[in-house]
Amino acid sequence: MLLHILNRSPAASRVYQQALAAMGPEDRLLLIEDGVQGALPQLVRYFDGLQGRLFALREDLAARGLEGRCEASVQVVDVDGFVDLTEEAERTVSWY
Amino acid sequence: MLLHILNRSPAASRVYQQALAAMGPEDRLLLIEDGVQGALPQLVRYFDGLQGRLFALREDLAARGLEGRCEASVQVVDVDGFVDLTEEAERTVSWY
Amino acid sequence: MTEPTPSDLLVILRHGPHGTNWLREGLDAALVAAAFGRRVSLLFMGEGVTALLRGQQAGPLGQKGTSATLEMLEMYDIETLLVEEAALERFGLTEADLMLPVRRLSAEAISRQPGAHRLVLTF
Amino acid sequence: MTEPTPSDLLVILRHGPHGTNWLREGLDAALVAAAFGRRVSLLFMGEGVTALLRGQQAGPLGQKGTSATLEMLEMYDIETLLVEEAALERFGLTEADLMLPVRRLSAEAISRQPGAHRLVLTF
Amino acid sequence: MRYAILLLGAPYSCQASHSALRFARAVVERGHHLETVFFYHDGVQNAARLAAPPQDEPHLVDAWTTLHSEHGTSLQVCIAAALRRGLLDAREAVRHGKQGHSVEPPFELTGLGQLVDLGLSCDRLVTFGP
Amino acid sequence: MRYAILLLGAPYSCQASHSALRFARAVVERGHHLETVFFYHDGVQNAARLAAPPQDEPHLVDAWTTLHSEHGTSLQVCIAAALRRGLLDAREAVRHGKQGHSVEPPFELTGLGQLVDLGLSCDRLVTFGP
Repeated sequence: MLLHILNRSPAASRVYQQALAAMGPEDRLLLIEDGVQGALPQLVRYFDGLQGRLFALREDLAARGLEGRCEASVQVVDVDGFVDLTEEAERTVSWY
Repeated sequence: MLLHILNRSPAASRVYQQALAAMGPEDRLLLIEDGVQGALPQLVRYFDGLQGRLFALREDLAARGLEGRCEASVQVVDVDGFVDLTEEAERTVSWY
Repeated sequence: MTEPTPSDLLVILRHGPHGTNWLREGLDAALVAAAFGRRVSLLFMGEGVTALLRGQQAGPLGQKGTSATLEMLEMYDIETLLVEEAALERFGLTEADLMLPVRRLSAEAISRQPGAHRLVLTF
Repeated sequence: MTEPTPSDLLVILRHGPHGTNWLREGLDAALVAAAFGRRVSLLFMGEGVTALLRGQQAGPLGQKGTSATLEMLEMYDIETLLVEEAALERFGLTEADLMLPVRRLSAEAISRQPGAHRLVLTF
Repeated sequence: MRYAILLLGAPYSCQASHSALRFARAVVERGHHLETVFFYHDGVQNAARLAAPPQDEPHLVDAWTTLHSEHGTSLQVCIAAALRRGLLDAREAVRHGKQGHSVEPPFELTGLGQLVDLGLSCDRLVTFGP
Repeated sequence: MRYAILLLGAPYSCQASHSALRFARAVVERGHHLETVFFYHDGVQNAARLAAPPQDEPHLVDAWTTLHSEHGTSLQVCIAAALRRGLLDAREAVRHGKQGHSVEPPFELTGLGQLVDLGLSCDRLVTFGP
């Protein structure tokens, strides 16, 4: 199981498509930086099929005023949770 | 009439949508740098509606091996033609 | 719909806060122009509409962000805040989610903006 | 389909030549790894497939580009060139348009690549 | 006509500097007056006097200097964008207590107000972004 | 576990440096060993010793130096990426006939081979891009 990390918004960049294409069936995706916009209810549809494997970084949501706006299916983690995710995954792959 | 300048590929970035949204009915669009990929037959459809107002920079096509591959409706200009286009337009707006 | 008097400068802001420096450097250009007596309009497009969200905070390392700068716009007489309506919809936002009053622009109205200003800067 | 022996390093190249330095700096990482005896696979995704187009030239100011570097890959024993099939189609390209022999990967095959390498670098 | 260029991309990271330089040369060859190249955002890196690119690549910092000496184009660098990116001339180095400097003439550190004036006073301002 | 970070974004242009620093601190607080931060592409700008950001913003160059002194994390900068972007230490400045330098210890200019070794020898390599 790998951890993929995405820092761009699906509303602005097509790179999320590359991340999705490269993800194995057990892999997880963590949204950071502008990527956390993907946790908004209107944008989370781009990540259909990742139920239970989609995470977003709390600090980046909070800085943007998005913390209370996330779709419930997205698991919000803080930076310690980010470290947890990297421990649990065999390796990480970043998409930017 | 304004000249809009786009340097990103419609295959990679959504910024072409912003350029199109901001263009008036007489405005022209010049594709430069990676934007010239938009002159390929498979990608030119993103610029439907710009017939006669869509240009691509020859030097950037040539460097990428794309010079002979453009859709015929795209007008190919060299850097002197780029200067011409800026002379003819009231002002320029860049999208990147 | 009556158009306000055209401004000298249209600054197009297409990036959200924190992720990059584009928003800050675009706002800086707008503030400087206004301080020098130019009439400035801001147009928030795409991801740029998230710059206006209520409830933004400093970054986790203490990065200031841009919301304090936005709150100063009125002091600089920058009152024309134009927002791409389609972008609000894409992000599921309404005017109540925004920290400042804005004028929503249809696609057609946006296409008239660059021609209505003497100078257009995109950030 | 038989899979080749997994390599140590997967370098994912997602940018075309000339527009940015990503392709060059990604290839440099691949060449260095190969020079140090590591087995390297390249995966061209999205716009990255245009890196392989025949007939590239120096830039108008004499910028070298990257096609000469690609021609050296074989000398460095980098022979696993993987290409996203969907990207070729998006750009309307066939293998005859490419300067080097490649292995086309379906979406499903791409999703197995990152797990099959000890290290993945994206450029 | 009176032209100005706004350059927002770093050299050796993206093509913006090459595009701007190529356009600049074409403008002056056409007989236009290229008043200023203004460097903002990552474009300020074009003023990095210590840049040592490979010898088979165009040397952009030198190329801007040549443009200045041959055509009198001023090379204006936004001071706020430059300081945070480590680009200081000798005077700013002293002011910030730093030993050494990374920007030198003909590049001049200047305020962002210059960009606005330039954009409104020239006939054409052309922006090259990353 | 042994961690390494690859940082590809310039400070004050994108959030990558902030994200990397925040992650670095969390990793060492958890008791992991953060062996190296490797700076490549525009990430090499994190080593710019002359950076003078506004005083109300985090000073990233100093923050990396603190991480090094408190946790022994080595700060490795790709030499090829650095030279073309104007980032030279004292030794490279002499070699290239430049007066002055823009990188100093604890940042070390090193080859790209180090990145590959690091990626293959550490338990985790986490990349922060622009």
